[in-house]
Parts: sequence; structure tokens; C-alpha cells
Amino acid sequence: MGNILNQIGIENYIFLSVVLFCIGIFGVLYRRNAIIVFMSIEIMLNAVNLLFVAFSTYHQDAQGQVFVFFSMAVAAAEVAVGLAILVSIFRNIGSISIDNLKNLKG
Amino acid sequence: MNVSTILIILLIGAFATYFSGDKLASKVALLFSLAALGCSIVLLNNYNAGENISVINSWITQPKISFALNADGLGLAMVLLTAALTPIIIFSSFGNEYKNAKAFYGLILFMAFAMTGTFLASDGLLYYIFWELALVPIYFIALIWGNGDAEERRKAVVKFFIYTLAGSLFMLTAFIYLYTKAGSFLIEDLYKLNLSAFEQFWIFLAFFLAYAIKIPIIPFHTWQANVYQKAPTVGTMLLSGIMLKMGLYSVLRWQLPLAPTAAKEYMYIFIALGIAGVIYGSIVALRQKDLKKLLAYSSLAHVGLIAAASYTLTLDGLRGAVLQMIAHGFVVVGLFFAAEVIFRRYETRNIAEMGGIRAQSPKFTSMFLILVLASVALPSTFNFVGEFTVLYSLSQINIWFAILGGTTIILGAYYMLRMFQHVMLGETNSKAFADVTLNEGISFAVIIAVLLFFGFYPKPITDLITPSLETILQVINKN
Amino acid sequence: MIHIPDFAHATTVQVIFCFLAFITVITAFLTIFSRNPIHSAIYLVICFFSIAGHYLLLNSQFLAVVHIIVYSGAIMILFLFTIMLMNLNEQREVHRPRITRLGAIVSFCLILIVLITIFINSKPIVGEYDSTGEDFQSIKVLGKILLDEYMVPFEFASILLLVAMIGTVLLSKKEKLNK
Amino acid sequence: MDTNLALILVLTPLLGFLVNVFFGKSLGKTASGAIGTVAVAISFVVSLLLFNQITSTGKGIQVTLFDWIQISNLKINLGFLLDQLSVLWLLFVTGIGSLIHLYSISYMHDDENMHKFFAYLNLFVFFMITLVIGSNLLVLFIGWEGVGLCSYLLIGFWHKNQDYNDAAKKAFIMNRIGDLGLLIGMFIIGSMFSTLDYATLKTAITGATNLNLPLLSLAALCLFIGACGKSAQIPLYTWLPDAMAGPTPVSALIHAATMVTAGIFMVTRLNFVFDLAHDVQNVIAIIGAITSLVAATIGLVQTDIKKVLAYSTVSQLGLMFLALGFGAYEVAVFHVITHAFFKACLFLGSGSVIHGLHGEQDMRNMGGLRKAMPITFWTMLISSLAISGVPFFSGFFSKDEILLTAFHHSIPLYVVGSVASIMTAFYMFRLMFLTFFKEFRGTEEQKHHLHESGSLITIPLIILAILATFGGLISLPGNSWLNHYLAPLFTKVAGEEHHLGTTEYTLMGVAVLGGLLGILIAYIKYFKQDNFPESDENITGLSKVLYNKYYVDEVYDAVFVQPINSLSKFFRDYIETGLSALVFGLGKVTNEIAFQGKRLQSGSIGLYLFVFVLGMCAIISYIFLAQ
Repeated sequence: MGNILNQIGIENYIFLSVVLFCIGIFGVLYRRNAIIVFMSIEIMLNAVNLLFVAFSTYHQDAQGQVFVFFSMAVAAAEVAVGLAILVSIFRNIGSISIDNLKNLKG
Repeated sequence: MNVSTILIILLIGAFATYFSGDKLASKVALLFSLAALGCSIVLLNNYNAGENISVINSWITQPKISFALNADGLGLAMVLLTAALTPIIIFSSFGNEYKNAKAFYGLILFMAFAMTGTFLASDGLLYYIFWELALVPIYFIALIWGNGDAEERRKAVVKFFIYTLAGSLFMLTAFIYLYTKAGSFLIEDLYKLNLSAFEQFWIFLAFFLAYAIKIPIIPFHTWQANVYQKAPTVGTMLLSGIMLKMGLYSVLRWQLPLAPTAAKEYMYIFIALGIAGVIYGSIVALRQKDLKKLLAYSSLAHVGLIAAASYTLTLDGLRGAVLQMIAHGFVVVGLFFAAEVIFRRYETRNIAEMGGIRAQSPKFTSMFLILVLASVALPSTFNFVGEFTVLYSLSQINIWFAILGGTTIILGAYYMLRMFQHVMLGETNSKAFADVTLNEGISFAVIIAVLLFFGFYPKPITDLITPSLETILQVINKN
Repeated sequence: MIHIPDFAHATTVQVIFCFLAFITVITAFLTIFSRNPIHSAIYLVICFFSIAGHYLLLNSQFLAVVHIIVYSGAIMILFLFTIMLMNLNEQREVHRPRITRLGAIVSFCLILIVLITIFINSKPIVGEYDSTGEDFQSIKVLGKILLDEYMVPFEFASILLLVAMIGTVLLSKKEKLNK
Repeated sequence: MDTNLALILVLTPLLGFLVNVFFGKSLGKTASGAIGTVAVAISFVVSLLLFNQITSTGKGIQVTLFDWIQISNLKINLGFLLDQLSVLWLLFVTGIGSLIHLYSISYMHDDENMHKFFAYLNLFVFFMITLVIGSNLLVLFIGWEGVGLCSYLLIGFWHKNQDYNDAAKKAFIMNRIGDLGLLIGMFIIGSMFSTLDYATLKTAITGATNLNLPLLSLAALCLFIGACGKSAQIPLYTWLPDAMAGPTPVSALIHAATMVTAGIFMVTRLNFVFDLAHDVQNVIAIIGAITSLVAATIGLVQTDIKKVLAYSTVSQLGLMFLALGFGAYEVAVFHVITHAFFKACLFLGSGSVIHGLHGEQDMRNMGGLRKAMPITFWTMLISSLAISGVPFFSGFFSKDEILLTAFHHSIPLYVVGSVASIMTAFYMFRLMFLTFFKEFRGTEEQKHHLHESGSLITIPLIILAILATFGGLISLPGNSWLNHYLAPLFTKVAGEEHHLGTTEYTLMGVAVLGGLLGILIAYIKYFKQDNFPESDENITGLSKVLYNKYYVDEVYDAVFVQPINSLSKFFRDYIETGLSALVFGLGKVTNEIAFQGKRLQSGSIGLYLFVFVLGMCAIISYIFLAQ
């Protein structure tokens, strides 16, 4: 199993994660539902994680994987807090469409 | 003992005043300002005795900024002016009740502290810090304790604040540029720079913008009349009596020696601007309805003349400018105080609502008249000495400058006497006008005594300032 | 330089990769396009599982497991709970103006083109992948690294999670109406 | 000793001023009047002592007190110069001053602010003495402006009346226009010779070889402008008639005898400068002649008794300048002295009349006062004869000298001067006839109260009348004591005295005839034909123009005052607001930009992200693809 990258090629992983990342961006822009936006963000995070792991294998170095581990921890925390915020927003204004969140308007 | 003592006294005074409570604040402030005056007189003695009273301490090593206070004759003269006017100003406010007096008097002392620092600082950045620091108290004084409609006042004061701040930013830029050249902010190092004409031009301009707004020289004066009108009289006195002189002093200390070539090249333009200010200010003053505004425009005219004299780059010009600065400082404080005295009784600053005061209050009339006459530079007052020197120096540059600048003695007499006539003379006013109280009388008497004494014997001041002015001229003429 | 898989001579691994990649991309798209948030969540779970498959393919079992636990398990449950808590369905989402969609598509295409162009333009990967044979990613090794070299960050991660937990509780706690 | 004397001379009136200012009210009216009078009298005594010393030694006394103003190439001392000229001036300033103080004690006795009046008078004398004895131009300038100040204070003495205050203000400002000229002249002289000291200046000028004559002429012209302001010459004369708003003793002291002669003093003092500037001398002569004529014509129709005297003063001052223009300084000085005597007497006499009529100044409401006020009548008659140039009164000699000088230099100017003299005789006797002859035309009540004034008023009148009669003796034609006395002052060979020949006698005769002619016309018109001036509305034609003083005030108002005022209004309303708007404009622009930028911040996260993505694309492309 040691020669996966020989068979698949690092560039395919790169392209995959690029596509995944772009889908994430697309989702963030496309949807107005804050939960879906959140999901898109998760997709983007995963795209990056995937690339990390791929390069970790490429470089024969565990550090990439360690980093992914930490990023997962952070992602978990982020999702927990973010969803809690969403819940409280929903509770306050009855909607989680990000079009309604215009408090930043100058 | 060195000059930092004055600063320390004033700073401690500011805090002590704040913590002494509303009732005691005014007295504590007066005490500390008198202490500062005493201290500066002692320092003057030491200086005259040849003692070194300057301070240089390293403050920040990178970038190289020093805590450098240098007291030469010029700086000392200005410090003395500040130290002498501050107690008078504080004392003159004794007839008024201020809300939150502890903050009010604390701010006055703090402002005196900052202004004294400006006059003493010989490190560019330190100077800049003091310069900007002086702006903060007057902003609050004018904003919180001012008069008139609060919204308009806020507008005028904020305009003043931002305007002057914006001007001084250019000065900061100039200082930073000079630092990159000299590697130090110390004035001696900056004096040693040899800048190209092009660099000097921009530095001169940057300084000019800062000072022209502060002084003010037309057409940068638009903040002045409104702020003078809106600020409480104490604030107006501080502004016109001392703060304007910061700008004029800085022209002599920083602008001219740092960009001598540019100064020489463009002096005619700036003299012309100053003189335009004289004529413009005098003419605008003619038809002012508000007493404080009228005095503001007269102040504009006078400082225009002083600025013009500074740009002559001659010893007479600089000396006349400094003499006139001091004289104007005293007389303008007196005049604004007179306006305040009237306000205390009539609750108005509108000239049309005054009149007939002379019949009721001869003492006040005499004092006011003397101040008016000093303001129009009647010989035997200090202002005449200054104005004569200034006009003489202008006549040495070009006789037309003297003639045009000299119109101030005609127009000045016109608007001041017109004002005097409408404010003081005429039929007895239906409203009662109580004669000046003892406190008010003392303030007036001190100012008048100074004006008359130095009117006949300006030699002490001339002797004090001349050597340092000569040094500055040497720097200007080094090439 | 783009390695075009030769389907005729594809190895098993390559087939698996293509299959997984296909699922990943399709489910990701479906996540975004489905109108019902619950469907989105389900697709996202599938997407995560396929990514876990990638991890397995890359021989990093530890991460694959953690990934499934954290993402497919914990995070997705959170999502689902939230969705159900809010009682969201497709009607709740307001109609999006066309310009938004157009903008989204434009930026999608743009960033995709830009990123791919970059990778194509960048230095081609020289040399074939060469395995040293050394074990670097078994759970055992990772455990040692994590608790040895990355001890402090590891502990901080726990603190982070704790803080997040407290924060979440505080945020989602109903405010008392009459304080 | 000299220093002490000089200080006593100067400081006594100042002391009188201070005492009257601070304690005058509590001292009471008589005491304050007495203090004022004594203070000036002491100065007079000191002046006499100094005069005695000067005549015996023949040398001036220079007193230097201390350095005053330092300017790089000028060092200005506060010092005094007591020489022939200044002591002469001192004598009549303090002498007439004392008399007028004495007179004022009675004249002002009803005024509640009498102590102030005396304070101001004393201050005036102080400044006048400073002016006269200053050793350099700047000390002269102290006095110069100081007397202007006192003039301002005293014209506006009745400060409740804004018209009087206007007059006072006008006087001060017109004087200041002249003062600017004087200052500029000083600047030029100072930069040319590095000194403002008379003595040094004189040696510098006389010793100099290649002088910049055009510049010196310019300086002389500027100085003359100063003299114009102070001595009420065209174009700066209009303040003097208005200055009659002040109490009559003030008019007598300041606006007839002393202050207005300061210009002549200054020109005489700087004769060595003016001698070199011939063009300027011509200007002086011409302006003097025109002034004397214009003022005399205006004087012909005035009905206010003090206004007549005021225009007569302007006219006489014009004659003095005529003499100065010809370099005949001693003649001008002679006329200054005689004029001081008779004009002070006339003013005090008119004051006595006004006092007697309780403030009535319009001659149309007088008449027949001869019997009621004999002393006033006789003294005024003597003075009128003197001013009209009737032989053997003092005015005859001095005026004749001037006309003689004019005749020798310029016939047209001589004619102008002579016509002015004839007019003078006419209007002075018009005044006499209207005031003292015929029947009284005032109200019954005034008639009832008619009386001769008290002795404090009549004694000064009598003394002045005596002086007006015999004052001419100090400079008799052909044997002039004055010329010899003043000779050391002048660079020219002094006293190219007119040898009394046929021409001179003829001219004298012509002058006398002219004077008598003027008196005769007045006699016919106002005594025989029983005319008297119409009331204001009925004045028509040329007399209306004259009565309204050629509308000069109106013209000045329209040409100078109004434009400046409207300019001020324009500046205040438009330029100021415009500039202010410009500054605020900067702020507004910033605000506007911020406002637009604010609209960019729509709060739509989608937009933000879209832009963010675009920006990221741009940055990435720039970093990775641009190379």
C-alpha cells in the first residue's frame, strides 16, 4: 500500500481539494441559509485537511496529520460555538437567512 | 534647579487642583500658577547669572528621542509670558461660577503645562507632543464650559480641533522626514542639516500649514472667530493670549532655522500674507456685532503683523515680533477680560445692546480705554514698542509693507474706537452697571501696569531675547 | 502534466480514488443545492465519509477514524439537531435574486480557474513518489508524536474545546426575560 | 540740575493728572481745578527759568534719561532737548495753558466731571510738553499721539452725546492717518541716517555729501502728511471744525493755540530736512495757501460762533504752512505765537458768550451783547482787530511777514493768501457784528439772564487781549528779536530780513487796506443793512455749498468711509462665510465619501464574500501568475 501516490498522483489530490474548496466557496456565496453556509465552510475545511494529509504522505511526514488533527479540534469547537450563535440568532429574529443579518450595515 | 521644575509644578498643580474638590479648585490653581511664576522668575535669575538650566535626558533610544528642554532667552520670555498670564487668567475667572470647577481649573493648569513644554522643548518629537497636548484641554474647556447653543459650539470647537490637528500632522511628517535625514530629533542636530532647496520648500510648507492654522494667518483663520466667541472667556484668553504665540514662537524656533533657504526665497509671499491678514482682519472687525468676535478679528490683524515681521528674517523683525507677541498677549487678555466683565453684568456680547457704561462706571471705562489704546499701539504702551519695531523692520524690506501694515494703526483705531464708543459711551444705559470689583480691578491693574512699564522700559525683555534671536539668525544665515 | 487516468489500465486504487472523488464532489454539490437542510446534512455526511475513505486510501487510519468520529459523528449530529431545533424546511428560505446566483457562479468559476491555473503553472512535481518504508503514520507513531512533541498544543486543544463548550452553553442558554 | 528741571517741567502736569484722576472727585471741584492750574503754572515757571537760562547761554540743553527702544541700527533714547525752539513753545503752551486752566475753573464749574476735565487738560499739557521737548522724533511721537488722545478725550468729554463721540473719533482717526505718514517718514529717516535724534540728524544731514535726495524728499513728504493731520491741512482738516464739540476751553487750548501748531513745530524742528526737499516745500506752500483760502470761504457763511473760529484757525494754520513752504520758519513761528494769543482770546471770548447764553452757539440767536458783556466784547474786538491785520496789533506784523515772504517767492500764492486775509477780516467782523451789536435775538429767558462772566473768565481774556495787542513786538519788521533768538536753529543764514523798502510798505498798505475792506463789507452788510444770516433751509446757491463746507465730509464719507464699511460687510458676509464653507467643504467631502462608502457596506454578507473572493483571486493571480 506504500505507493498510493505513485498510482494516483499528488496532483489529482490537489485538484480534488481545489474543486472541493471552490464548491465550498460557491456554497457560501450561493446559499442564504446560515446552516448551509456553515456546511460549506466545513467542506472548505475538509478540502484543506485532505490536502494536508495528501502532502503528509507525499513528504513522509506525520506533522501534516498532526496539524489536521488540531484543525479538526478547532473545527469542532468552531461548529459548536457557531451553531450556538445561530440558535440564539434564530431565537431572536426568527430566521437564519444571512440576508437578515445586516447589522454590519454602515 | 532647571526648567523642568516649572513643568513639574504645573503638572502636579493640575492634578492637585483636580483632587482638591470644586470649592478649593480655583484657589489651588491660582496658588500653583503663582508658584510656577515664581519658579520661572527664579530660573530667569539663574539664567541671567549664567547658570545652566537646560535638561537633556535620553528618553527613547530607538528611535532616538530625548527629553530635552532648552531654555534660552526666547524660550524663557515665552515661558514667563505663560507663567505671568496664567495666574491673571485664573484670577480673572474668580467672578464666575463653573460647574465641575476642579476639572476646569485642572485643565487650565494642564494647558499651561503643555504650552510651557512647547516653549521649552528642544527635541522635535517632544515638542510635537507638547504641541498637541495643549490642544486637548482647550478642546474640553471650550466644549464643556463654552457659551451659546451647544450644537453650534460643538461644531465650532470640533472644527477648530480637527483643523489644527490636521495642520500639525503635516508638521509631524516634516519632523519624521527630518529625522530620517538627521537621525535625531534634537534641535541642534536638525539645525546642522543641509537640505536641498526642494526639500526645504516642502518642509517649510509643512511647518507653515501647521503654524498658519494655529496663529492663524489668513486664509486659515476661519476657526478663530467662532471659537473665540463660543469658548468661555478663560478659554479665549488662553487661546489668544498664549496659544497663538505658540504658533508664532514656533515659526521663529523651528520653521525659519530649519528651512532658511526656502524662508529667504519665499519670504515676500509670507510677509504679504501676514499683511493681508492685517488689513483683512481690521476691515472685517469693523462691522462685527459680537464683542468677542470683534476682538478675535483684531487679534487676527495683530498676529498678521507679527507673522509678517517674523518672516522678514531680520533681527529687528524677530525682535519686534517677540515684543509684540508679549505685548499682544497681555493686551488681548485684558480686552477679553473686559468683555467678560461686561458680560457678567449685561449677560450679552452684542455690541448693539451695550452703551452708556461710562456714565455708570468710570473706573472700568478708564481701564478699558487704556487697554483699547494699548491695543491700537498708542506710544508709551508696550504695544507701541512692538509695533514700531515691527513696522520698522518691514520698512527695511520694502516701504510698502510698512505702509500697508501701518494701516493697522488707522483701521485699528477706527474699529477699536467705534467699538469703544458703542460699548462704553452714549446715553446712560437703562440696565445698571456695577463698577468693577476689587478682584477685577486687580487683574486689570496688573495688566495695565505691565503694559505701561514695558512701554517705557522694554530693555529687560529686549536684552533677554536678543542673544537667542541672534543665534537663530546665525542658523538662518549659515549658508 | 495533468495525470489523466487511463481507465482501461486503471489499477484498483485508481478506480477507488476516482469513485471516492466522484462521490465527494457530487455530494458536496448536492449539499449546497438541496433545498431541504436535512437533505443537505445527509449529503454532507456522505461527503465526509468519502473523505474518510480518502484518508484510508492514504493510509492514515487514525485520521480517518477521528474524522468519522468528529465530523460525521459529532458535528453532523450537531447540525441535524440544530436544524431540527429550528424546524427548518425548504419553504423557509427566501427566494434568492438572480444576481446572487450569478455572482456565486462567477466567483466559483473564477476561483476555480485561478487556482487550477496556478497549480498547472507552478513547478511540475518532479520525480515519482518514493516511499522510504518508514512507518510515520500509524496510530502508534502519531500517538507518540502527539503526546510528546505536540504535548502542549494538545493540551491547549482540550482547553479550547472546554472553552467552546462553556461558550456554547452560555450562548444557547435562554436569556431570562425579567432580569 | 537741568535734568531735574526738565523732569519737574514734564512731570508736574502728569502729577496733576494722576491726582485729579484718583482723588479729584473727593477733593471737590475748586480744589481739583486749583491743582490742575497750579500744576501747569509750575511748568510755566520752570519754562521761564529755562528760557532765562537759554537766552543767557544761547545753548540748548540735552537731557538723556534712558534707552527706550533698541533697533539694530537705531538706538532710541528717552531724552529731552531744551533749546530755543522748544522753550519758546513751552512758554506759550504752559502760559496759555495756565490761563485756560484758570478760565476753566469757572467755565466748567457746573459740570459734574470737572475733576476729569482738569485731569485730561493736565494730561494734555504733559503730552504737549513731551512733544515739544523730546530729543528725538520718537519721543515727539509719544507726545504727538498723546495729545491726539487727549484731544479725543476732551472732544468727547460730554460722552453721552454720540455726535460728540463721533467727532472725537473722527479727530483721532484723521490724526492717525497723519501719524502713519509721520511713522513712515521716521522709518525712512531712520534707515537713511540711523538716528532719529535731532542733533545727530542735523549733523548727519548737514555733513553728508551725497544724499539720496528723492528718498529724503519722500521722507519729508511723509512727515508733512503727519503735520497735515495734526495741523488740520487739506485733505485732513475736516476733523478740526467737528472738534468744536468739546468744551470751549479745550477748543481754545488744543484746537487753536497749542496742539494744532504741533505740525508747524515739527516742520520747524526738522527744517534741515525740509530745506533739502524743495519739491515738498512747494507742496507745503501750495497746500497751505489752498487750505487758508478754502477754510476762509467756508468761514464766511458759518453761523455757529465756534465753527467760524474753527475755520479761521484752519485758515490761519494754512497761512503758517504757506510761510513754512517758503522756508520762512521764523515767520511761521511768529504767526504761531501771535495766533495763539488772539485765537485763544477769541475762543475764550466766545466761550464767555456761550457761557452767558447757557450753551447757545448759533450767532443768529445772539446780538446786542456789547452792553451786557463789555469785557468780553472789548477783548474780542481787540483780538478780531489783531487777526484782521489792523496795524499795530500783533496779527498785523505776523501776517504781513507771511504775505511779504509769499510775495517774494510766488505772486499767485501771495494773492491767494491776501484774499484769505481779506475774508478773515470779513468773517471775523461779521461775527463781531452779529454777536455784539444790534438787538438781542434770543429768547426772553436768555435775555433775562445775560451777564458778564466772572473774574476767573475775564482775567485770562484781558491778559490774552493785552498779549494779542503787543505780541507783535517780539518781531518787529527790520528789528526782529525772534529771528535772532531762533537763528541757531536754522541752517540757512537766518533772518534774510526784509529791508523795509517801497515794495514792503506798499504791500503793507495793501494788506491793511484789504483788512479794512473786509471789515467795511461786514459793517455794511451786517450793521448798516441789517442783514443777518438766513435759517438753514433758506440758504441757496454758492452759500449753500459753502455752508455745507463744500460737502467735503459727505464726499469723504462716500469715498472712504462707506466703501470701507461695505467692504467690511462684504468680507464679513461673503468672504468669511466663503472661507469657512471652504474649510467645512473639506470636511463635507470627506463626509460624502464616507457616506458613499457606507452605502457600499450594505451588510449583505454575500456581497462582501463575493468581493472578497474577487480580491483573493486578484491577489493570488498577482502573486503567482503575474511573473
